[in-house]
Amino acid sequence: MNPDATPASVSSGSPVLQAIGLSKSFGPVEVLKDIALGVNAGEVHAIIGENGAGKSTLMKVLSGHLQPTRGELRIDGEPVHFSGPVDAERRGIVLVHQEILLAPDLTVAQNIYLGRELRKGLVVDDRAMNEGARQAVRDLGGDIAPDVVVGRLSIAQRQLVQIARVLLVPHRVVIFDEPTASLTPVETDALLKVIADIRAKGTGVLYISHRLQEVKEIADKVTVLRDGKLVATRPASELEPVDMARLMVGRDVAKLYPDREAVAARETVLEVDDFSVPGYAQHASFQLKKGEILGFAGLVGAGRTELMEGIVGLRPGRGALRLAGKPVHFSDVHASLKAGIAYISEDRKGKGLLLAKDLRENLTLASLGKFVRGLQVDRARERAALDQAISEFDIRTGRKDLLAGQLSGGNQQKLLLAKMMMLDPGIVIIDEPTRGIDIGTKEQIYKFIAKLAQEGRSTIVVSSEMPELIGICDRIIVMRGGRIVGEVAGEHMTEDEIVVLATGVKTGEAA
Amino acid sequence: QDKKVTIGVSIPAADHGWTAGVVYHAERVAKLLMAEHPGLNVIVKTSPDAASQANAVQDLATQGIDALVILPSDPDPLVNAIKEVKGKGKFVALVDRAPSTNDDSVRDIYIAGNNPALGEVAGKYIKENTPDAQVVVIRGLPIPIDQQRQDGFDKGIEGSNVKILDRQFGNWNRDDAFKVMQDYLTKYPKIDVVWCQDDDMAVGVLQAIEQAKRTDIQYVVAGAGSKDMVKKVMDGDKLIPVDVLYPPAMIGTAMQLTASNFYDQVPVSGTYILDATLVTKENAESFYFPDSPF
Amino acid sequence: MADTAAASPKVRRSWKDVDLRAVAPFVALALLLILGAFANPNFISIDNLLNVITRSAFIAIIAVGATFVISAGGLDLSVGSMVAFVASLTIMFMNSGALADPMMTLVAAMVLALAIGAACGLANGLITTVGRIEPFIATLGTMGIYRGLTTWLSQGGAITLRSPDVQSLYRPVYFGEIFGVPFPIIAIFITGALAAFVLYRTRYGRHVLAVGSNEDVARYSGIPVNRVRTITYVIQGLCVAVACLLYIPRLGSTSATTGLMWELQAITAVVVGGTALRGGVGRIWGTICGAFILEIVGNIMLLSNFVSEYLIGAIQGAIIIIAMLVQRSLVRKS
Amino acid sequence: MADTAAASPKVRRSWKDVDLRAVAPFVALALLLILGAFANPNFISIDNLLNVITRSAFIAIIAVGATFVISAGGLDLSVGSMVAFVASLTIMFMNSGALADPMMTLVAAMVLALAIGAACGLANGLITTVGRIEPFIATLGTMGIYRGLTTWLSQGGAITLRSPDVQSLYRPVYFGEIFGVPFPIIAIFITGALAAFVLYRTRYGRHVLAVGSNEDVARYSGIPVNRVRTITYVIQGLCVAVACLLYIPRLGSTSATTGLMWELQAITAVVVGGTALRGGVGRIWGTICGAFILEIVGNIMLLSNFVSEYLIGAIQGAIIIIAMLVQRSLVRKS
Ligand SMILES: Nc1ncnc2c1ncn2[C@@H]1O[C@H](COP(=O)(O)OP(=O)(O)OP(=O)(O)O)[C@@H](O)[C@H]1O
Ligand SMILES: Nc1ncnc2c1ncn2[C@@H]1O[C@H](COP(=O)(O)OP(=O)(O)OP(=O)(O)O)[C@@H](O)[C@H]1O
Ligand SMILES: [Mg+2]
Ligand SMILES: [Mg+2]
Repeated sequence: MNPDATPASVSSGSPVLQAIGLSKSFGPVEVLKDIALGVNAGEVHAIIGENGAGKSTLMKVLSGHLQPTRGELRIDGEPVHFSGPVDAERRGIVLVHQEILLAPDLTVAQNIYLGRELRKGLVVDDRAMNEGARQAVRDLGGDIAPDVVVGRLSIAQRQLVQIARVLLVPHRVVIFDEPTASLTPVETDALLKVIADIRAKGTGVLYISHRLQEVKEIADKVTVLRDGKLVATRPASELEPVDMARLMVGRDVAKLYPDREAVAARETVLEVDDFSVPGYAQHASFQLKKGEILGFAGLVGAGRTELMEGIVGLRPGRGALRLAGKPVHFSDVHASLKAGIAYISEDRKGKGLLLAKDLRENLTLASLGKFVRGLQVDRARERAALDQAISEFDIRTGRKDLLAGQLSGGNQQKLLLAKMMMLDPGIVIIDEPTRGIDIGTKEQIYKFIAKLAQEGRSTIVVSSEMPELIGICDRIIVMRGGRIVGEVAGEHMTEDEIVVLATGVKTGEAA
Repeated sequence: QDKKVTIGVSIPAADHGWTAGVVYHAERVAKLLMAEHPGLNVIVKTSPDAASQANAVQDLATQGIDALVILPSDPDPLVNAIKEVKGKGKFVALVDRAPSTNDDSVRDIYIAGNNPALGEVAGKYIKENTPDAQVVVIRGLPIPIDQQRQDGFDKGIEGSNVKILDRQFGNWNRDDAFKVMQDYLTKYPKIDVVWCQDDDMAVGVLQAIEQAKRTDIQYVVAGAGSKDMVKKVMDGDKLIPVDVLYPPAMIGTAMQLTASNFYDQVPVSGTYILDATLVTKENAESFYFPDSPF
Repeated sequence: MADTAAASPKVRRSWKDVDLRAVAPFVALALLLILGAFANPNFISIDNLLNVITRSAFIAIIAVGATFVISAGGLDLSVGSMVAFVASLTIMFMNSGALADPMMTLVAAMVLALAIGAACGLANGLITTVGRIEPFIATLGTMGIYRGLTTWLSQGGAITLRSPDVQSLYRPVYFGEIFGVPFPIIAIFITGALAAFVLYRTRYGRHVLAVGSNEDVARYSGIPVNRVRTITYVIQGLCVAVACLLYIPRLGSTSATTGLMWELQAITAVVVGGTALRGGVGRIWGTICGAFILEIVGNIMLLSNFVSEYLIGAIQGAIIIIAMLVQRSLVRKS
Repeated sequence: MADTAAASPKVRRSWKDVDLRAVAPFVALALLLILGAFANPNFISIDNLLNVITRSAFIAIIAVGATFVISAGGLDLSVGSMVAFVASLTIMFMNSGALADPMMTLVAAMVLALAIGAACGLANGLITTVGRIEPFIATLGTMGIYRGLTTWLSQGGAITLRSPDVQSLYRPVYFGEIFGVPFPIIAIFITGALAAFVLYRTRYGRHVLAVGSNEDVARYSGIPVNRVRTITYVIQGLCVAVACLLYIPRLGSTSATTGLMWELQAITAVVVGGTALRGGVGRIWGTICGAFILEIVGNIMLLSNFVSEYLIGAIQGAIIIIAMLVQRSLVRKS
């Protein structure tokens, strides 16, 4: 992106960035074991692995955010020691975090240029930075006003800002930790183009994703981690997504989406009639049937999240809601939970989990009432519930007394699911259920959602991953610009039809 | 015949018993004076600290006063504000607390209780009655009037065997005085006399002594002349044999003098120092005002 | 094998870590006790220690309430004035002679005090939650209101408990003892135990900590955030009322300066006790220990002869900072 | 088409939103002015208004410094005592007669005041950042220290500027005017303009807001978080020193009670001005407006004759709360 600023790559012999015998432990748990890895200039090197395999940890070590317990890093063959992320950044190694790290009170441009503001004399040059920021975001296929405060952006928009921010640093190796987890296909395509661009300019790229198709498309080399160990490094051309999945999980992942019998027409459990969330969603009407899985598709900013939040009482909304025919109105989540509707937020860190509290407290937070014995919360039962959740949801954790923030991203997602399911809701609204989830776990989650339907619960799935919606839903409602623009079901549930509805543009024109 | 006159009265906010007495008497006399002179308007304003009192003085001046009666919460910081008023040719009566320069460039009259004398009278009483006493002192807040009282006290006990064991601040606050006294009682196995220079603090001191059940303390000398303490003197309480008078009513005196400057055609000027009378069982009755809040 | 070897020191380490953070205030207290013993031999006499702990009761009990407010992410600056206000109204009720029987009067007055305290707390809570005003400012406002009303009630003077019957009946509540332990000390521990139970063992307590750690997560989990927060202020108000119940028999009187600056002392006790002001964590026993520390620092200063009376404030300030630094380094070293 | 329709109200909304939040304090000020005019016709006289604004200079200037500290996520409770400390030392220097020439003395004293203010601020900053102590507690500690030292310096009495030469030379700094505008008012606006420049236009200002908004992000962005924070305290110290320079000629004297509770007033001004205590946002002009509001509330109360003097505190508290409620509802309605 910034070719003049890119430090010239010196030799083509040794990798730009190389890890040798790298190990990392947190407390008693060894998360990375003896990893050897190299990134060459002009190469996209994908890292895949299950949730908790140690991918993010490895990336943090490579970019100076964490110090390795053992082992060595080399740049151009020379041993280096990073004193911190800033030091790594100075040497051209930059990381796009899995979590979003932006200052919510500053604007998009201010965030993008934070720490390296452009100046005119003594004064910061806001005009130039706004222009630069607008361009940087546009290059990524986004359109965000540079003077908007980041706190007002959606997760996807923040992710774009974060990527733009990192790419503006002079870089030799860019590490992307699940950059596309919260992007929709349109932005994903744009990002993949950008990655191809920087590769062409001689930058080395480390790329983490759970979307194996994407990996296949973009990567030159693929490294698979399992339980902190490097399982294999192969040229991408030799690997098909199924092979990758097998290497990751250690078994065949035959079928991602569960089989579901066609559901006979059933009674309506939730009826949404001309419902508006001022500023985000207008005049939405739809019905949810018993035992149904209803999908919501749309581009970033289509207002799906806000519509759901409006329905469960997290935002002020106007319009009629009927639950099993009875008109209801929720002024807060407390009320909607009581009525048996659980909403699982897309923002697991900001709105889902208490990162500084342990797993047990997180798990039972929403359903504490069930654990009260006399006046006290019964900790033994909480622990039993945690044990059960860990096995049921396959939460991979070395110790049970970890803090929620110490779980890997995917395992946090599973914990969040477990937490809301403790409530035993009749209607579940899951926003981006598999964001950042590995393929093996995805399979489990889909099974889980199917099981919900089987038990007669109704599910709304809001997702930006179209294959997933198509794979598990009975019907898919498509939103654009805050409005419901259509519904697809049966054989009409194809990516093409959805994209046409979501963008308002015929296929082929979209991009 | 009824001259229109406005008198502004600026006093500290009622933050402990004595200042509450000041407020009480200021309001009482204001009503009296206004009833007496229909043309007279008296505006009483209270302020919690020196800086806001300076503001209050400025605000009074804005309202067009002819005279200012002021009892400064802290005199030195208020001199400039008072001079402003005086500079505009208004009549200024300064009450109780004198700044370092206290002459007619600052005020027309000065009415004061006698701070050094309050200390001195207490000191003399201790010297005369218990010449070999071991005394603990509880001071007020670290501001000049407190210092003057301490100096007066030292002068009062001069030349005797009276020994001051300790001096600590009680902030003219009952709770703090209670704490300080508790600790004195822990620290010193034998205390003969307590001088706490203020009746409010005496309340805390008496409780601490009672709780410790100590019998070595012969008596407590407080000061100001609150109704509770004067009552104790009247009733012959062993621990409170006397009280040193420092009447909050002096603000009323100053207001009356100021009013007479306008209505009685007697130019008033100079300094009026009120005695720090020692209230004893014999004369206590004449200093007992059961209606006052103090 | 290698794993186990690596594991054991690590486990110990994290155990120590948690423990030390909670233990730090008690270590500081122990150090102070030793320091005090050197400063003045009378210091460690049972009598003196009982005195000091007894008079720390007000701040300790108020600070227990503040622990709730603070761990839910709030702040209450009005507690000092609330003490003055609640105590004044209670004394005025007892003086009113509404009930003839002294015992009845006393009981009714106590109930009244608790009710007023709860109401004041409720007002604070509603202003911050429903009115959505930063707690610092909201309670700064009510601090002015409660103190102003007290001044007005007392007409600037003192409000003194008049009936000698009630007074002698009430006196033991501060000055009385049970098995040689002064009643206020017992009150501290009962309050502490109750509070610890509520905060650590009940659902409500869990909600308080959740709200303080991340309000959004709490809201998305269906926790009625405003109600939880408001109730912390009510608890604070009740604690203030309990402190008042102990305070009134001590001097039998209130004035406009009663409880001045106690809010700062209470907050200091909470923080010295290891509760962070940003919320999400609450340490009841640490808070009580913090209140003891504050009172003991003052006591040592008065008992020792080294310190000019002018410098006491400065040294108290310095000791607070040093105590916090020691705590930090303890925790960090672990 | 549908897209544009959905987008445009959003944009309009957010524009209004931002605007009203910044405008709210000024609206409150205007309402107060109208209220004041009803309370007493003298209120809107130029003389009175100039008086009020002039004397709000101390709090306004201190609060400008507090805006930096608070928007970087800190807090400084020591500013009131710092005023006493800095002013006392400065007066003592002028009294010492170290320099014969009054003009030289004055200039040297001013430089000295700024240096002491900066040093006090630096101390606060280092204790909170390097010592890693919560700012609330750290500055509560230094509050005690500065005030204690002042008490000790003044030996419990007052410290008064003695030399009449220096005094008459210095007097215009508070009482002087330029084109009919009192000098302190000019000082407020110069300080405000400088501060706004630093906070909004320089890289340092940007970093202050970033640190207050999210410390981790700032650290990852290579911003020296501790240094940025420490400097905000130094700026606060300099602002305190500037306030002292105006304060000394006004009263010519300090004592142990100088600046008592000013910290609370300064923080209130900041919050009333629209800066949130959690950091990340700073509104310099709002802060100055907030300081005016506070002073005007007091002024109206003094000028009007309806209010019992005992109730002034209560009404001030109530007005602060009402002002904040009005602000909130203004912003919400938009
Ligand atoms: N600070 C920490 N303390 C203890 N354990 C940690 C810490 N950070 C991460 N872990 C553990 O390290 C392991 C690897 O985590 P990491 O985040 O690297 O996984 P990941 O491969 O990125 O997974 P995902 O795909 O879910 O993002 C997990 O088991 C996690 O619980
Ligand atoms: N606080 C806010 N103020 C104003 N606009 C906002 C705010 N938060 C979000 N928005 C805007 O609302 C729109 C819808 O938000 P959002 O992107 O979350 O919708 P979505 O359909 O759920 O998308 P996704 O879930 O795919 O990210 C976006 O354009 C976003 O910029
Ligand atoms: Mg990860
Ligand atoms: Mg969404």
